[in-house]
Amino acid sequence: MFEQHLAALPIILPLIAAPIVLILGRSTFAWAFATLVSAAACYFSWQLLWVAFDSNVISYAVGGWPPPWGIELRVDTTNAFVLLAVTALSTLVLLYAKDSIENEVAPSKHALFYTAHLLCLAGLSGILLTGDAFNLFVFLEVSSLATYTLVSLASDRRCLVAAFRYLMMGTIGATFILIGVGMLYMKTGTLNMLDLASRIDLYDSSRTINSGLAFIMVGVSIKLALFPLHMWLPPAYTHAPSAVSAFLAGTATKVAVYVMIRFIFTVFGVNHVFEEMGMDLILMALAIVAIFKCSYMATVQSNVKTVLAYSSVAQIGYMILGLSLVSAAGLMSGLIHIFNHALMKGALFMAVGAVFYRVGSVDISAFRGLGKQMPLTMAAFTIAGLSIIGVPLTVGFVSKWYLVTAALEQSHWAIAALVLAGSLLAVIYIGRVLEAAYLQSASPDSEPVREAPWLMLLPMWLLVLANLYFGIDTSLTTDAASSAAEWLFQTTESAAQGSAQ
Amino acid sequence: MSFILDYYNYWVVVFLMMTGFYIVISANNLVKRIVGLNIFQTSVFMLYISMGKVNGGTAPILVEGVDVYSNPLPHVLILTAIVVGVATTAVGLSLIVRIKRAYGTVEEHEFETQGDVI
Amino acid sequence: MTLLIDLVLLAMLALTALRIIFLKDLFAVVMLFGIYSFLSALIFVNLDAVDVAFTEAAVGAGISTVLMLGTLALTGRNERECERSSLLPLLVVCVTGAVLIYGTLDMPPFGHADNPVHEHVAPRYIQDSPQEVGLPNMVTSVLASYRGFDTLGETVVVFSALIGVLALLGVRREDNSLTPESGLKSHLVLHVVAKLIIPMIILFALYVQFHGDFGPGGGFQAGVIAAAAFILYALVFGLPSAFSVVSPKFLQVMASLGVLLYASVGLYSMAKGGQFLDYNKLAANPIDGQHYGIIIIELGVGITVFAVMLSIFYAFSSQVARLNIR
Amino acid sequence: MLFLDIVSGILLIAGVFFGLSGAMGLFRFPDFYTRVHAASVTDSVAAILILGGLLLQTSFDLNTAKLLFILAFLLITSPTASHALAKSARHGGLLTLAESKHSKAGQAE
Repeated sequence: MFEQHLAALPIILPLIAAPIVLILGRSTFAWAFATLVSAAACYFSWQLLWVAFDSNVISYAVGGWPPPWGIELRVDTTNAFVLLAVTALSTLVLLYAKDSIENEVAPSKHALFYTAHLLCLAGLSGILLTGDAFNLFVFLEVSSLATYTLVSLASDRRCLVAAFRYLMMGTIGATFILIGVGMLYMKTGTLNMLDLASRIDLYDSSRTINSGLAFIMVGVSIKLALFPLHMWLPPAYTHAPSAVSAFLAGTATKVAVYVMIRFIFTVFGVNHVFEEMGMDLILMALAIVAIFKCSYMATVQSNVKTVLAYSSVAQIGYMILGLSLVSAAGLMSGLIHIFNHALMKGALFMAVGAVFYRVGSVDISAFRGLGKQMPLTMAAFTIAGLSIIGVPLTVGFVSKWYLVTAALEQSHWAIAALVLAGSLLAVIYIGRVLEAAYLQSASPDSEPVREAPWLMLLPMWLLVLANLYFGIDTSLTTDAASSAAEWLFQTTESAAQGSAQ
Repeated sequence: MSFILDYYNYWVVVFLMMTGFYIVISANNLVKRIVGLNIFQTSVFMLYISMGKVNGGTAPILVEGVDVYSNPLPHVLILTAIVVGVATTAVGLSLIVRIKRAYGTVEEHEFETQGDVI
Repeated sequence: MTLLIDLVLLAMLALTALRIIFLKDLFAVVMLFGIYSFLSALIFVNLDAVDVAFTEAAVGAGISTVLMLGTLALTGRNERECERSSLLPLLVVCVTGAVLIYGTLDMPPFGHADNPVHEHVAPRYIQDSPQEVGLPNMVTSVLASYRGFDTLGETVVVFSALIGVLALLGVRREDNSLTPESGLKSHLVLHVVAKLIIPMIILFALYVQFHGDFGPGGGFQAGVIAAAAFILYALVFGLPSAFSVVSPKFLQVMASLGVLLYASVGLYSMAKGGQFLDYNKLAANPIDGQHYGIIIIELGVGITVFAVMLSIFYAFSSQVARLNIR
Repeated sequence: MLFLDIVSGILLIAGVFFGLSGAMGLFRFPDFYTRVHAASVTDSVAAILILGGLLLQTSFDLNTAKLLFILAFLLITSPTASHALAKSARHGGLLTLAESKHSKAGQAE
C-alpha cells in the first residue's frame, strides 16, 4: 500500500501530524511525535529516491483525476534528491530542537513551534513534489507562513522586525509568482507544468510568456535570496531561534533554487530562457557579485549567526553560478551543492546554537577559549567550517570540484579562478571564529562553560560525519545529481526537438 | 477602438496593481504597508478573474437553457488566493502589534534609529 | 451595459487606490480599503465570478478590515511624516508596470470565447463536471474535487495563520473582575437586536455551507459568516462572555479537527484503494462518493475557517482589552 | 406588466434620489450628528425604495423571498447601527455643533 502512495506520503504525513501536535500540546509528546513523523517522511523520501532512480518519473494523480484536469505530483530524481536533503535535515533539527527550543522559546509556545515546523516541512515537500504551477504557489505560502512564525518565536525583540520584513518580501515574491503563473495560464490554458511546457513551445516569442517568465524569475529570486533581493535573509537567520536558523538555512532557500531549476528546465525550456532571453548572463553576473559581496560582508560581521547568514547568500551564489553555466555538469554541481550545503550549514548553525545554549551569546568575542571548554562543539564547527571553505575530504570540496570542472569544461577560466578566490574569503570568515575559539583564551572573569547536552551534539555530529562521509564516498550524491541533471537536460532537449518538428 | 475595448480591463488592473505595489514599498507605516499589500493582491485577483470572463456568458452554475459559461478555473484559483491573502494579513498584523509593544512605534524610520535592528 | 458598469467600477477603484497613497489618517485608509474590497467584489460579480465576490466581500472587506481596525486601536491612527525619498520606489513601480504593460500587449483579448483559457482544460469542467461530479455549481466541483488538493493546502494555510497568530499574540483569559465592562454593555437596543439577528446569521451560515453545491457559497464563506455571528456576540456582550460560550482552547481543537476531517477523507479513500482524495472510492456509486466527499471536506473547511477566524479575533481583541486595563 | 414596470421604475428613481441626497448630506453637513442623520436616510428610505422597486421586477419566486429577507435584515440592522454610532459618539463626549459653539462662547466670556 505504501509503495503506491510513496509520492504523496512525504507531504501528507507532516500535514496531518501538524494539527495532532497542536492537540497533543504537551511539549515532550509533541517533540517525540513530530520527530517520528519527520523521520518517517525521511524514510519515504529515501524510498522515493530509489524508485525514481529506477523508473525516472513517478506520477501520482491526486483525487484520481488525470492531469492536466487534476493536480499531479510528479517525482523525478531531481526533486527526490532535494526532498531527501530537506526531510533528513528536518529530522536532525527536530532531534536537536528539544534542548535548544527549551532554552530559547517560552514554554507555552513549544507545541506551536513543533506544529509550525511540521507545517513548514509539509509546505516544502509540497513545493518539491507537485507538478502543478498553482499548487506550488499554495504550498509556497504554507511553508512561508510557517517560516514567518518560526522566525518570530525567538525571545529577542529584533526577530519581530526581521520576521515582518521577511513577510513583506516573501509575500511580494509570492505575488509576483502568482502574476507570472497567471500570464502563463492566460496564454496556454493549463496549470500542469508538463502540459505548460508543451504548450509554451507554441508561443516561443510571445510577450506575455516572456513577461510571465520575468515575474516568476524575480519572484523566485526574492524567495531564494539572490543577490540584490537578499536583504531579508541576514536579519531573519540572525534573530531566529538556533534550531530554526539551522533548518531554514539548509532548506527554505534551497527549495526556492529547486523551483527556479524546475521552471527553467521543465516549464520554459533551456533554449528559451538562456539562449533567447539571455538570462544566463544575468544570473552569472548576479551570482558572482553575490559570492564576493556577501562573503565580504560575512568577514566584517561580529555576530557569528550573521556571518553564517551572509555566507548562505554567498553559497546560493555558487548554486546559481552552476545553473548559469548551462551544462549538465554545471547543473549537477548546483544540485550537489544544494544537498551538501544543507549538511554543512545545518552543522554550523547547530554548533552556534550549542554555543548560545551554554554561553548565551553568539558574538564572536563569546567564542574566546571555547576550543578548550566545548571541544566537541567546536570540533564540529571546525570540520563544517572547513567544508564551507572547500577543503578536500569534505563535501564542500566535492561541490567546488564539480563547479570548477564544469566551468573549465566550457573553458571559463575566469569563473574557475573566481570560485577559488571566493573560497579565500570563506577562509577569512570561518578563520576569525576559529581563531577566537582556539587561539584566544577566555576572559578570566567569565564563567567556565560545559559541553553542550548530548541530544544537541548527536544530530550535530551526525551531520558532521555526513559531511565527511559524502566528502569521501561521493557515489550517492553524484549519481543522484548527475542522473537528475542529465534527465533535466534530456527532457528539455527532447521538448525542443519536439517543437522543432 | 476594438483594441482598446479588448485590453482596457487589463490596463486598469495593471494600474491598480502598481498603485498597491507602490504603497507597499514606499509607505513608512507598517499598517499602511499591509493595506498596500492587500490592494496589490486584490488587483492580481482581478487580473485572473478578467481572463475567465466570456462575453455573453453567465456564472458557472448549471442552469437550464444556458450553454455559455465563464471559465470556473480562475474563480477556484482566486478563492484559494483570497484565503491565502487573509492568512498572510492576519500574521502580518499580529507582528505589527508585537512590534508596537516592543519598540513603541510602527513607523519604519523610527525603529531604524533605535539602532539594534540588524 | 456590462461595459459601462465595469468602467464606472474600475474608475472608482482607481480613485480609491490613489487616495490611499496620499492619506495620512490610517483609519480613513483602512476604511477606503474596505471600500476597495467591496468595489472589487462588485467587479467580480460583473465578471461572473459570484463565488469569488462572496468570498472577497466576506473575507477581504469583512475580516481583513476588522483585523486592521483592531490593529489600529493598538498602534495609533496617524501616519507620521517622513523625509524619505520616494524616487526609488517610483522607479521600481514604473519598471514593473512597464513589464506588465508589455506583457498585456500579446494577451488574448478580454472576454473572447476562443481564448486559450477557454479552449483547454476548462471545457471538461464545464461540460463533464455535472455528470462526473454531479454538482450544478462548477466552481464547487473544481474546488473540492478536481483541485481538492489545492483546497486542502488552502485549509492548511488558514491553520498556519492560526499558529502564527497564537505564537505572536496568544489568547489570554483575563480575570473577569479585572476586565472592564464592554463599552456597549449599556446599549439596550444593541442587546435586543443582537439577540435577534445572531441566530439568523448562524442559520444563514449553515445555508451557505450546505447550499454551496448548488449556488455560490461553501465552507470558506460559511466559516467566515459563522465567525461573524460570534464576533458580533463578543462585541456586544464583551469578550469574557464570548469566552464562556466558545473557549479559545476549544477553538484550537476545532481548527485542528477541521483539517484532520479533510485529510481523513483522503486517507479513507487511500484505504479503499484509490489515490489520495479520490472521492469515487468513498461509495459504491462514484457520483454518491463524490457527493459524500465534497460535503465532508466542505464541512472540514467550514469548521477550520470558523475556528481560525474567531480565534484570530479573540487574539486581537484580548490585546485591546489588555490595553484598556492599563 | 407595464404598470408594474412603471411603479418599480418610480420607486427605483426615488430610491436613487434619496441615496444621492444622503451622500450629499454626508459630505456637506457640518457636524457628526447631522451627518449620521443624513447617512441613515440612505440606509433606510433609499434601501426600502430600491428593494421595493426590485421586488416588483421579480416574478415572485425564490428571489422575491431573498429580497424580502434582505429588506427585513436592513430594517433591523441599519437603524441599530446609526443608533449605536450616535450613542457611542455621545458617550465618548462628542458635542453637537450648537453645543460646541455654546461652550466656546462660554469659554470666551
